[in-house]
Amino acid sequence: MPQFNWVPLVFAVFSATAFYFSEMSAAFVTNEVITRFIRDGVMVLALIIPINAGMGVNFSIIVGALCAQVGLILAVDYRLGAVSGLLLISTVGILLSIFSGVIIGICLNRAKRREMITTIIIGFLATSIYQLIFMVGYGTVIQPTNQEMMLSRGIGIRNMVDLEMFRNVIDTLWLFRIESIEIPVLMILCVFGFALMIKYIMKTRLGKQFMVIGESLEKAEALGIHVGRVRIKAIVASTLIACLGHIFYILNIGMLDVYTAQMNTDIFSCAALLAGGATVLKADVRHAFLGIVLFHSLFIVSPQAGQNVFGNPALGEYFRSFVAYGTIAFALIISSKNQEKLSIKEKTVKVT
Amino acid sequence: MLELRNISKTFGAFHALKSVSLAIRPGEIHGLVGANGSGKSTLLNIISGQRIIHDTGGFRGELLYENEPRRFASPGHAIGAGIGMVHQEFALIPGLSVSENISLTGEKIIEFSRKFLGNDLACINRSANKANASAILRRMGIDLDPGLDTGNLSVSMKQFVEIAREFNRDRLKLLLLDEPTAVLGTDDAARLMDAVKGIAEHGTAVLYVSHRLEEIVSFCDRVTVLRNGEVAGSLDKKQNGIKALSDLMVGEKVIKTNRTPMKASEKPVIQFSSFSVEKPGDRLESLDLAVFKGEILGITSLSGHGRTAIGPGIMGICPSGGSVILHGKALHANHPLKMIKKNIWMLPEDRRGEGLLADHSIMENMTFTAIQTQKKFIRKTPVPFISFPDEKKCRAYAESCIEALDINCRSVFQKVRELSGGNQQKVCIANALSMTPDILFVNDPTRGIDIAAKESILGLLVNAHATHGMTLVISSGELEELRRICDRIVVLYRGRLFDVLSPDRNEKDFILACSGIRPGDS
Amino acid sequence: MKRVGVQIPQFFIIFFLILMMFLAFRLEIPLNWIISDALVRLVMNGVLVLSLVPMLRAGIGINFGLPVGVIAGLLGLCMSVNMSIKGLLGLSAGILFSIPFAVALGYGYAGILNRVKGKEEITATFVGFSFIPLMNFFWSTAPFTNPAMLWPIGGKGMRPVIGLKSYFAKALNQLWMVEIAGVRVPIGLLLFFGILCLLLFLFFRTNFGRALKAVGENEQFAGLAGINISRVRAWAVILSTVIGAIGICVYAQSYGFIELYDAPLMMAFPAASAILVGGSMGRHTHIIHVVIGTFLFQTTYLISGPIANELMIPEVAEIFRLMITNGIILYALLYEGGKSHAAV
Amino acid sequence: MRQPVKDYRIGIVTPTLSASEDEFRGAVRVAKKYPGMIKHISLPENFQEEQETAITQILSLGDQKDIKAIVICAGFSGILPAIQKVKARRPDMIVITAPIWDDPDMMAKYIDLCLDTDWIKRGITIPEKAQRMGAKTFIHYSFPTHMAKEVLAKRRDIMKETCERLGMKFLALNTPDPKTGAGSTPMLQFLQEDIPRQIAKYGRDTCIFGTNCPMQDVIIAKALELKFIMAEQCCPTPTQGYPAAMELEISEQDAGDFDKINTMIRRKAAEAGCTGRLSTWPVPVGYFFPEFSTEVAMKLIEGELTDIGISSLSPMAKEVAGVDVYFEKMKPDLNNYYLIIMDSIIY
Repeated sequence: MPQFNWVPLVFAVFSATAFYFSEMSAAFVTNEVITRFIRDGVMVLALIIPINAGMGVNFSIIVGALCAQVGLILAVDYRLGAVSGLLLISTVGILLSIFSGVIIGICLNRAKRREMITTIIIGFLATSIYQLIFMVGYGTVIQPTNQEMMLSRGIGIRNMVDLEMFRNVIDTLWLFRIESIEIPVLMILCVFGFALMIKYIMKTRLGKQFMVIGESLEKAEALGIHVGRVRIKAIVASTLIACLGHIFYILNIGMLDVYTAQMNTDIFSCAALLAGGATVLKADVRHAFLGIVLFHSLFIVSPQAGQNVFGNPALGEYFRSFVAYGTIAFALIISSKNQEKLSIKEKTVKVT
Repeated sequence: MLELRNISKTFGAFHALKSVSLAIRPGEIHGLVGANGSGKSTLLNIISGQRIIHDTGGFRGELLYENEPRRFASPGHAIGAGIGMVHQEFALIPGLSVSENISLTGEKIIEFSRKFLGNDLACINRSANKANASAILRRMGIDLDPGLDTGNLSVSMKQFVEIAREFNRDRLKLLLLDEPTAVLGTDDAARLMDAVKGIAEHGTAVLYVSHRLEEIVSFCDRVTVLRNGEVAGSLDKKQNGIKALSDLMVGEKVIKTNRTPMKASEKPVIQFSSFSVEKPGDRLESLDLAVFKGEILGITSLSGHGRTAIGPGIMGICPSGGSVILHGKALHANHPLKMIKKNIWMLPEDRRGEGLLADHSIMENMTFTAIQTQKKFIRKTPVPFISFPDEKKCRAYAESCIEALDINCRSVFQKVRELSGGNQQKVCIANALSMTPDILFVNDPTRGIDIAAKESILGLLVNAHATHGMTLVISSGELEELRRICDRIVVLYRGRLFDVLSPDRNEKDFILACSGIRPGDS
Repeated sequence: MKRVGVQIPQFFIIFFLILMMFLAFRLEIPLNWIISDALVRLVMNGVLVLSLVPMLRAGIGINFGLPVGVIAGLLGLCMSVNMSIKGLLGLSAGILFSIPFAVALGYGYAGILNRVKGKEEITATFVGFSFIPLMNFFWSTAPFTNPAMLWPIGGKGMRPVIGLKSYFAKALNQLWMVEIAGVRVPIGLLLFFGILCLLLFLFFRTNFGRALKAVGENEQFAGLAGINISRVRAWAVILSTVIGAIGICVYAQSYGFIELYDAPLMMAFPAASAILVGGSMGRHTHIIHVVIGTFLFQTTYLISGPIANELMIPEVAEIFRLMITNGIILYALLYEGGKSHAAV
Repeated sequence: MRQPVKDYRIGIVTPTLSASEDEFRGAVRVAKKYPGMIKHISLPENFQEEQETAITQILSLGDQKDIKAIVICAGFSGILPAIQKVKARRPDMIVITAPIWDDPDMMAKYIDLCLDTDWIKRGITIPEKAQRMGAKTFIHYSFPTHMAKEVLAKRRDIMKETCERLGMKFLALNTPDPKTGAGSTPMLQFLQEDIPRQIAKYGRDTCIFGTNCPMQDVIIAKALELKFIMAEQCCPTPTQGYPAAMELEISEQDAGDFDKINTMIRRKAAEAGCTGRLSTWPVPVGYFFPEFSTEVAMKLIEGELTDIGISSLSPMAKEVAGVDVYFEKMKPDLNNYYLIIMDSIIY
C-alpha cells in the first residue's frame, strides 16, 4: 500500500528555506524553474516506464542523450538548419535510440535484478564509444563535410558546437509574458504532451504488460507474457524518450558541448524523479513534475543560499552534490525496506 | 483434445513421472488425484509449458494437443494455443481493478485505433472490458463490482477473479485447475464448480486437480489416479466413489512397522499451546500438542497445510505466536542460536537451499554448525577472538561419519555439490548429529531421494534416536515412512491439528484425515 | 576449490597485454622500467583491490562504495601529516589513525547495506557518491594546522593535493629496494602486500572467516546454524572498509601525494575491473584473483600509455582503456546474470 | 584603502576553492577592497557535468538590477551559452571574461571584453624561455579532451613550430584523460612513471610542460627530484604546483603575500639544487585577473574608460599587478579580445 513518502516534503522545506536565504527574486526563480521544466522534463519522464516495468532507474538514458547528440552533430555537419535540421536530428536520434535500446534491453535481460548497476556501466561504456567516434573517428575514418566544426589538426570535433541555426527555433514560439515571468506555452505543452503519452502508454495493453512484469516476473510468465520482449520494449521506449528529451535540452541551451553535455543527465533526472516522491519501484508522471519543480528550485537557490549562510559558495556547492546523490541513495534505502514488507505480506495470503 | 502418451520426467536421479498416459475429450471434466509427490504438479507443468520443465531437460513421451504433437517451451506458447491455467498462487496484479485483471493480456481494444497504433498501443475499450468482466462474473454466479481494486478483495474473491480471467480467453480449449477450491468455503466451491461446468458445456476441456475427494466424485466425468509417478487407475463417473479413489491412491501394500511404538511417558519434553507459525505458503495455526521425551513423532499433511512449519517456527526462522514450554519452562523462540544452546535443532526440507553449503567440502559441512555455535572441533589461539577449526578433529569426525552413515564419496574434501541427493541428506544428518541435540525437528527427510537411500536414511534416524536418546519430530508427506518409524502421527488439515493417529491405523484413515474427513463421515 | 578457469575477459586482457609487450619490444621501450613500475603498481592498487574481497565473499557484491574506506584512510593520513610524523613511522601512524575511522564509517555503511539486501551494489555506488560532497564540507573547514596542508593563499581549509615528500612518500616503496638485472624490486612493498594477503587468507580460515563465507554462499543455512547474519555482513563491510583505508595509505605513499575532495569519487571502478579481470565471479573470489587481476589490469594501463605515444595515436589508447574497464564490469554483470537465470 | 561605496554592484564568477584557488581568492580580495559592491559567486564543482547550474548562477547575477557588470574568471569552456542568455535579457550588461575557454571567435561575438593569457604568444615565449634556461628537448603533456580544445591544440602546434625554429626537439605526449573516467589520478600516476623514463632518455636539459593544472604538482615534484626544467605551468602562478610539490608551509599571515611565497620557493629550489631550472609568473594570473577586470568594469560603468585598447589597459594592469603586463590583440580586427603576458621570475 502506498506509504506516505515524505521526501517531497523534505525537499519543499529545503527549497523554501534556501530560497529565503538566497535573497533571489521570486520571478527569477520561477523563470528558471520553468526553463528547467522544459529542458529536463522529458528526460525525467523517460525514467518512468522502466521503473514501472520493475527494472529500476534506467541510468542508461545517457545513451538516448548520446543518440540525440549524434543527430545534432550530423545536422551541423551537413549544415541543415531549422526545420530540415530538426527532422534529420529526430530521425537519426530515433533510429539510433531504438537500435541501442534493443541492445541495452538484451543486456538487461541477462542481468535481471541488477539492472540499475548494469545501466550505469552501460552508460559509461557508451560514453567511451561515443568519444572514440567523434574524437578519433571523425577526420580519420569519417570525412566531415563541414570543416568549421573540426579541430584545426583535422582529427576530431571541436568541443563546442554552436547551434545558432536552431537557437530560438522552437522555444520562443507562443511566448507569453506575465509581468517579468516568461511562459513559453508551446514548449510547456510539448512536455505535457510527452507526459500524456506516457500516461496513455501505461493504459494500453503494453502498459498493462509493463505493470505485470513490474509486479512479478513469475506472474507475468504464468500469464503468458514474453517477459524478455516486453522488457526490451520498456527500455526502447525509455531510450527513445530520453533522446527526444535531450534534443529539447540542447536546443534550449543553444550550444552543444560535444563531449560532456550528456554527463550527469542520468543522475539529475533520477534524483529529480525520486525527489518528487517516486521510488525505484513505482513512479508516475506527477512524481516527475513535482520532482522537477522541487529538485530544480533547490538547485537554483542553494548555491546563493550556501554563500549567504556559510559565507562560502563552495559549501553550497557541496551541499548540492550531496543532495543529488544522497536523494538517490536514500530512495534506494527507503524503497527496499518497503519492498521487503510487501513481499512478506503477499506470500502469507495463502491458506486462511 | 489432449492426449498424453507415455510421458516420463526425471529430475536428476529422481523419477517424477513414469510413462503416464491419459486423454481428455472436449467438454470433459477430468479429475486428477494422487497423494503428495505422486507427480500431479509435474504433469500440469508439462502441459502448461512451464520453464522449469524446459530448464531441467524437458520430458520424454508424446503430448498430443488437438491431434498434433506439441511441446510448449513457455507458458506463453501454451496460452497462445488455448490452454488456460489457474494457479495455486495468485497471479493477480493488486494495483489493477477486477475488470482490468480479468481482461489482462486479452483486453478489448477500440478497433479503429488499432489500425494506427497496432495491437500493443491501441486504445483500450474500458467500458467493453468492464461489461465483459461483469458478464463473466455473472455467469459464474458472482456478484462483484468489476471496478474494485483487486488488492482489497477477500481470498475467495481473488480466486474467482483468477478463474474469471481464464474464462475470458477467446479460445479457451483446455483449462487446468490446480486445487482451485483449496482456499474456498463449501458454498463458494459449489458456485465455482457450477461455473466450470458451464464452460465445459461450451466444449472446453477441464483438467481438475484437487485433494477434496468428494468434489472430484461429484463433479468429474472421469478421474485419473496417480501413484508414485504412475497411473494407478482411471475411473469414470459411475465407478468412482471416495472409497474407490482412496483404494487406488493407497495401493495394495501392507506396511510393517519397524519398531514397536513406545509408550508415551508421563513427562512431555516440549509442549505447544496455541502455537502458530507464519511460514510463507505453509501456515500453522494454534497447535496444541505435547511431545514426550524420547519419542518419534510424525507430522503429516498435504503440502501447504502446515506440516513443515513447526520446525522453522521453533527455531525462530519464521515468525510464530502462542507459547512453547520446554522442560517445564516457557521458551521464547526467536533465534536459531538460542535454540542450539538449548540443544534443539532442525533439518530443513530444502537441502540445497537451506541445509548445505554446496560449494564447501563434506568435512566443512559436517562440522560447520558445531564449530560455529558449540565451539567443538576448535583450536584456540592465544589471540582473543581468533580461533581456527581443528582440522584433525574435524577430519576424524567426518571420516567416522562417512563410514557410519555409509556416504558414497571420494574423500572428506569432496564438494557436497557433487554428491547425490541421498548422500547430501546424510551429510546434513551428520551435521545435525555433530551437535548431539536433545530434540531434532526433521522436515521431509526423504524428499527427492531414491528408494535405497530412503531406507538407509530412515534407518539412520531410528538409529540416532536409539543411540543418543534423541526426541525426533519428523514431518513428511510420505505416510508409509512415517508409519514405519513413528510412535504417533499428527495429521494437520488447513494448518490446524486434525487428528493424532497411531501408526498402525489403516492407511485410508490417514488419507481421509489429510483431506479433512474422519473415517465415520462418509 | 581451484577453478580459476580462463574466461573471456581474462583471455581478452592477456591477449591485449601480449600484443602490447610485443609492441613495446619492437618500439624499444625499456622493459625493465616497465616491470619495475608494474611491481610498484601491483601493490599500490593491489591493496585497494584486496579490500573488495571480504564483501564479495560475504555475498554483498562488489564494493562500489570504496570511497567510504578511502576517506577513512585519508583522514588517518592527514592526521599523521598534521603531526609531522615522518618516514615509515608516519605511514604506520597514518594507517593506525585511519583504522578507527574505517571501523566507525564501515559500521554505518554496513547498517545501510544490510537494509538494502539484493540492491547492495547500486546503493553502495550512491552512498560512495554522496559521501564525497559531505566530506568536501569537512575538508574545506577541517581544523588541521600544519601549514603544508592548508591553502597557500587563504591559509584555511585543506589543499586538494598535499605533497608527502618530506613526510613518508615512497617510504614503503624504498624499503629494501634491490636492483636485479636492471629491474628495481621493492621487496619491502611486496612483502607488505604479501603479508596482507596472507593475513586475509588466514582470516578466511578462522571460524569467523568460515562463517562469513557460509553467509555468502547460503544465507539460510548460516541462519539456521545460529549465525547472526547481519552481524557477519556488517563485519565483512567493516573489514572491506578497513582494508580500503590501508589501501589508500599505501597508494598515497607510493604516489607521493594525498588527494582530497573529489579524487576518490571514481576509485571503485578500476578496482572492480581489476578483480573481475582476475577471474572473480561473485562470491567465488580468491586472493589469487586479486593478485592476477591487479597485475594484468594495471600493467595494461602502464604499458599502453608509452606505446600509444610512440605510435602517435594516443586518444585511441586512452579511450580503449576506458572501454575495457567498463566492458569488463559489464561482461561480469551480464555473465553472472546469465548464469543465475539458467539456474532458476 | 577604502573606496567610496557606489550605487551599483559587480558580479564576479569564479570556480570553487578546490577547483582553482587563485581566482577564488582574487575575487575575495576585490570584495574586500570594495565592500558591498561585489557579488561573488562560484561555479559548480563538477563544472563540465553541471552546465545548467552554471548557467543559472550567471543568469541570477543578470537578474539583479543593480549589477551592471559581470566578470567571469573561470578557465572553463561551456560558459558561453550563459553569457549569451544574459545578454539576451540584459543587453546593457557589461561582461568581461578573464578567461573562459570557449571558441575564441564565438566569444568575441558575445562578450564585451575577453582577456586571457596569450596562448599563442606563450606557444612562442615558453619554448624560448625554456631554451634560455638551457633546455634542449621540450615535452608537452596533454590528453584528448584538452587537445579537442581549439586554443590548446593550437598552442601545442605553435610550440612545436617554435621548437623546430629554435632547434629543440619537441615531443607531444598523451596521458590518461582526467575529464572522462577515473579522474586525474591515473593521469598523474602515468606522469610519475613516464617522466623519469623520458628524462632518462633525453637527459636533464629537458623542459616539461603540462596543459592541465593538477599535472603541475607532479611535474614540479619530479623536477625537484630529477633536476629538469619547468619553464611555466599551464596557468603561471607561484601558487600552483609549487606549494604541494615543495610542501611550502605558508602561515596564515603570509598567505597571499607573493613576495614571501616567491622567496620561499627560491629557497626550496636552491635546497633541491634546482636554481635556475624553475620559473613562473611572479603574480598568479588567476589572482590578478579578477581585480584587474573589476577595475576595468568600474571604469567602463562610470564612463572613465570609453575606448578599450592596449594603451588604456596597460597602465591599469601595471598598477594592479605590480609588474609589467604586455597586452596584445588576439586578432587585429577584434577590439575586444586581448591576450596578456607578464614578466617571468626564474627561481
